Amino acid sequence: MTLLELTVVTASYGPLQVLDGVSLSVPEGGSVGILGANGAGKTTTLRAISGTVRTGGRIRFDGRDIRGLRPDQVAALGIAHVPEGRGTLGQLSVRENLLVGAYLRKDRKAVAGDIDYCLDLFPQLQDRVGSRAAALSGGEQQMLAVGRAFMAKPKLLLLDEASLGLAPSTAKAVYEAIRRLRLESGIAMLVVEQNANLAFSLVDTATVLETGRNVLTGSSAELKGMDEIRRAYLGG
Amino acid sequence: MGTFIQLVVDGLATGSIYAALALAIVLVNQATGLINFAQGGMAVLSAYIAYVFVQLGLPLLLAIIISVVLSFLFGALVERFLLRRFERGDPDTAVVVTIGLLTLVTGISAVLWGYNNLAFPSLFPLTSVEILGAVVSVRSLATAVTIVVIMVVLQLLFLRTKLGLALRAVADNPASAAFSGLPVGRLLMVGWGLAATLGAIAGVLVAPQLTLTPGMLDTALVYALAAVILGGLSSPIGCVVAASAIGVLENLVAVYIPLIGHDLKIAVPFALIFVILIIRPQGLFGRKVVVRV
Amino acid sequence: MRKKPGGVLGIVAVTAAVALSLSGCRGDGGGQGGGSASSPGITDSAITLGITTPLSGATAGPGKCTVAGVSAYFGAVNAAGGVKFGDGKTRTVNIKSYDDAYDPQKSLANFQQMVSDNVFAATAGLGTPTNRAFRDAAISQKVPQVLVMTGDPLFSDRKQSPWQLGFVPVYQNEGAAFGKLLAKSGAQHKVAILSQNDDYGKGYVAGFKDSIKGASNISVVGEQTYEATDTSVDAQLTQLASSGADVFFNAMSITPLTIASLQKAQQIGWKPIWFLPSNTSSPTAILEPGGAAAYPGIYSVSFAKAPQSPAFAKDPDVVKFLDELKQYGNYPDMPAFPHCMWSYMVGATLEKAFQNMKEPTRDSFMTALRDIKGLKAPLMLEGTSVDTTVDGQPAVSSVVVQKYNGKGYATAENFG
Amino acid sequence: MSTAATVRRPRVRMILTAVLAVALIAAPLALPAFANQTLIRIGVYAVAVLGLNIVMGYTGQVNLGQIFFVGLGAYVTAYGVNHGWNILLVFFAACAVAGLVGLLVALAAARLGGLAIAMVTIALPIVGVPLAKRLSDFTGGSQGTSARFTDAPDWSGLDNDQWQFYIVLVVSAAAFLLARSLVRGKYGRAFAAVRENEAVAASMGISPYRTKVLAFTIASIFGGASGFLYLAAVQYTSPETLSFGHSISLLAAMVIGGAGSIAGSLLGGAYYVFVPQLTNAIDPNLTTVSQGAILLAVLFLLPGGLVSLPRVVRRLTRRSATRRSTARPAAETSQQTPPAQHPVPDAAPEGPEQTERQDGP
Repeated sequence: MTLLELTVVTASYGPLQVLDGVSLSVPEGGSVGILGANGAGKTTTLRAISGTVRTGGRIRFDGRDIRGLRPDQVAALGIAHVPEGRGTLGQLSVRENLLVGAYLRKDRKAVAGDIDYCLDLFPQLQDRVGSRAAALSGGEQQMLAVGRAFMAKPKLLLLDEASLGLAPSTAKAVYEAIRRLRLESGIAMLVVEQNANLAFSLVDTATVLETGRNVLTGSSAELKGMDEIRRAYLGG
Repeated sequence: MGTFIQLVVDGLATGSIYAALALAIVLVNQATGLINFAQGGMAVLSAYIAYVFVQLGLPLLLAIIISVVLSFLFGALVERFLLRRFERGDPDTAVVVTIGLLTLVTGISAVLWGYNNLAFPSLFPLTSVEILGAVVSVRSLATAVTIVVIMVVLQLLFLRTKLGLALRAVADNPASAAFSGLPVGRLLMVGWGLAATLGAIAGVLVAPQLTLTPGMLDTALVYALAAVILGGLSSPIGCVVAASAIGVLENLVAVYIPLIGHDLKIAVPFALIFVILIIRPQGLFGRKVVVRV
Repeated sequence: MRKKPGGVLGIVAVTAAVALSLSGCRGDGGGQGGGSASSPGITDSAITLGITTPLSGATAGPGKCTVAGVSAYFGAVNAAGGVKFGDGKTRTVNIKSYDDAYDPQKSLANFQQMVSDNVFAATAGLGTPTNRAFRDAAISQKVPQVLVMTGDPLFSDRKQSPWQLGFVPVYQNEGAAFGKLLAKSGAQHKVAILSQNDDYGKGYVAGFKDSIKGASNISVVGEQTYEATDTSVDAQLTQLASSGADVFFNAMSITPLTIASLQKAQQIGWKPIWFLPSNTSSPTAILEPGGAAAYPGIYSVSFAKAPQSPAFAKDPDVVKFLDELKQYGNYPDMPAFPHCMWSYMVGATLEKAFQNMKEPTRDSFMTALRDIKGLKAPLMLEGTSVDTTVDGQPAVSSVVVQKYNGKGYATAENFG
Repeated sequence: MSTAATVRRPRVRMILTAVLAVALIAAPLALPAFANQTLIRIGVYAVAVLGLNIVMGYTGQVNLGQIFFVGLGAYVTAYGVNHGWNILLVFFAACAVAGLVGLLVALAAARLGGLAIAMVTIALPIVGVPLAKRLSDFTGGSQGTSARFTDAPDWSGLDNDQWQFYIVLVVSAAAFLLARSLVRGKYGRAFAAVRENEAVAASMGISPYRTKVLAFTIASIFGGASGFLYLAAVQYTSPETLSFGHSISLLAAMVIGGAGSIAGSLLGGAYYVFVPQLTNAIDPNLTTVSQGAILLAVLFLLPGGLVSLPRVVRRLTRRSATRRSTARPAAETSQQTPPAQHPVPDAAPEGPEQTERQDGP
């Protein structure tokens, strides 16, 4: 059963067209990667889904056409976006960040339980619950960003460059926690990642973008083996 | 000694005027990340609206309530149709837009009601009571109490309610807040509406003392800004404490340090800011903030 | 990084726009005026006067009055056919007003605009710095700047200000009038002084102190100042109250602060005899809301009938004035500032000068204006008159000390 | 960049500049006096706005007190003229005193960062007004002080307004050329770096503190020069000259002209002078309303200031046709782009790495 389906999606920032017909689909509970060089349109594809860029084409989610909706409307349908640069709310405490994540939920008791789950998932955050997000290290902020997205109990998580700027060991820890999250919650994921090894540790299938178009789609196993892909897009 | 206490009490009363406006500035800053120079002008407009309804024969309290409701709508509309366009651009431009708004709103008040001082009725009597040998009017006392109540309500709103959390989240990073499903536009409108409401209350509280003119709060705005910076942009309690401290210190310095005197006492809050910011860059009570002045 | 949109192109475009719009401002040069010798701004059928005054900002209240009074006066005169000038021609009087927002730089700009607009004379404008800003320019261009609303003595010094004349009494005179009355009383009095920190307050205090110099029965026991922009003078009052003064000389020109002072002093139990200046002593706008009846006496000085005062409610001058103010002055309310009355008197004084000027020139106008003596302009109180013949004095230099009687004012011959 | 290519060509540029220079030199001889007087005032305020632009538009430090330095320069000029100093000495004193005070203020304020600069600069005009009244021996107190030194000498055969025009033209042209070479050179890059990101600037070997102090001092010097011109044009100054409201108007003029633009400063000066004249012509009783409405209308149509008008016009005229491929995305057209300080989508990877450095544990 397909959860998200993009059909020939285009997108532009003002006069600058960035997506030139991207198609992909994410099955329920599945995990799909978007690969490609800088400027290929990976981040823009995520932004097209969450409604932060003007788009054309067709975007269906959970049986609904969601193209043209505002970001908060998209979020309300069950898509949580962890943006590039993390997007933590720097002046708010860690706990408050998580509570903001649960803004749309009405089940107060379950929210408290989910905060505990997040802190279990990311133990580093445990003794920093009261401190402001801006005071966290980059790795902790990334964990908080993922935690905040999880707090919305989404059907689909959009994950943008979660390893960016992190020390390799930190990045690995973040991805391990996300993998655990996926296994335990069954949330579907659409993952943009520069680091191929990290990406393939999380996704079942992936699509490769080049100047705003899909050029290749396949399972992780297939793509991993293709040397020229590796050289051209994944930087080794 | 009697004079000293009287000066302190007088200073607190004056400080409460600054505090009223400062609270509205804090609210709009917490809710949108901006400093709104038009806050005073909008508060004056609200006071005029209440004045009109009083002139029409309505009871004062009802007139104030109507004005407060209208002010909420006005604030929300200003955000939606004026500030919305500038919120994501250069913050300097947005601040200048609030300056333009101040000019326009002041001008509208002047066109509709002229520049003459209008007597505004007070909710509280002018009779005076004695505290520690100092005399203070019930009006000043009630004003101060109202300010403290508002301060507590604001503090609770920001720190204990979901709406407060959402307002702060939107001010912090609107794009990111939207990813969690927060209706950014509506929350910004609510933030401006609430700030205008608070401004309206501030306006009707101080109008009996200052008498209504379009520029009624021009000087108070400068003091309120000083109080907001001193107290920390994120803290209602901080700005009320700072406003009171400014009011009191100003009086004491003017009287007991003749070299400064009444003419240069306005330098006191700024000297204070200077010293405090060297010690605590985030203000007395504030948390460290990246300010978008 | 900043974008650099065609800088040079922008400048050229703007320069062109500036030049175009400016040449539009120019009007049609000095080609006006019937007779060959006539000055700009006067034709055989009309004369144009300019007023630059604060019409916005903190001083706009009195500023609006300066325009309203003159407009009311000449509106009525024009409706009756105009002024018969000394050269035999009847002219209507046009008033052009300009907002300077109490900014000296803008008042100079307005004056330059007046010259370009062919204004015959500048008159009635309010404010010391704003009038001073274009005094030099008016002298060098030989444009009259007369009957202006400032108590600055410079404007009435003929040698230094050949094209100027003040209208209202210099501030010193008002302060001195009260001081003389106080000294005359013979009784011991301790005086506390509060004054606005500018030439207004300083002038009052200087005049007052001069007049009590020789009087051994009067001592000044406390002296404080405040800024015109202050929101409160509570601290000053508390301080002055502790001096034990029984007379309070309050040289204050800010209406809400005056009301607040009246309230505050009685709250803290200080009930001296008050002196208030002519422009902040309105019975209805200030004394009543301030609860002035609680004090043993409120003294003020004036030369104009106060329309708010019940004593003058049926006075024909006042009735006519209020009527014309509404009809021609675009000022429907009861005047809250005496400047409305003063500028109405300015109108009458100008009319007198017009009637006496033999030629349609600025020179002739100044000669005529400086030759008015004993003119009893409408609204003037018994005992005051316009006299422009005394060097060093403005058009009105005589004031009457008055005492508040609970409703309005009555002339006070003696103190106490 | 696809900015009007014709203007970019050096020869066209040179001809345009020459035409402009000739026009400016010839203008006062042809224009009526009032036009000259208006242009003179524009020059006065353009220099003040230019200074403000250097510290605020280029370096990103909020300055709400520029008018204080204008007033200071005017007072120094009046004092010098009335004490018979040589006029060049007066000019340098006006710039130097303002610059020195600016330097002292900046040395303290710049250490504290943006917020403190904003508050300290608010304090300057607010404390400056009563201070000017207090120091009446130097300032003439609340009655102000007059100084005439710009009447045209007989040998020139010029009217006063023409003579003043040339004085203002020389000083402001020098100021603009100086500012132009400043912001295009080494210091301009330092200003821009500090404006964008102080931490990055520091990593590039630029001291944010010293850069801010420099920018603020230069702004003060320009303020002092503007004060000199103020007195040349108005020949009178009083405490009202440096009131806080005018400082706010200067800030508005800078943003309306175009923040971070030399040409914008000139437009800002023109705005500062023209709008009160225009609103007076509309109706002197409605000046406040019309000034507010004009300010909002201009910013609503041109959020980038008047200087962006050619750009906006160009964009409108060929909106449908072109499609740029190399330019950076224009943020205002997307609906929910994050604030400017966030990394541009698909940006080079350096951005986040810097973030890591800043946030580091």
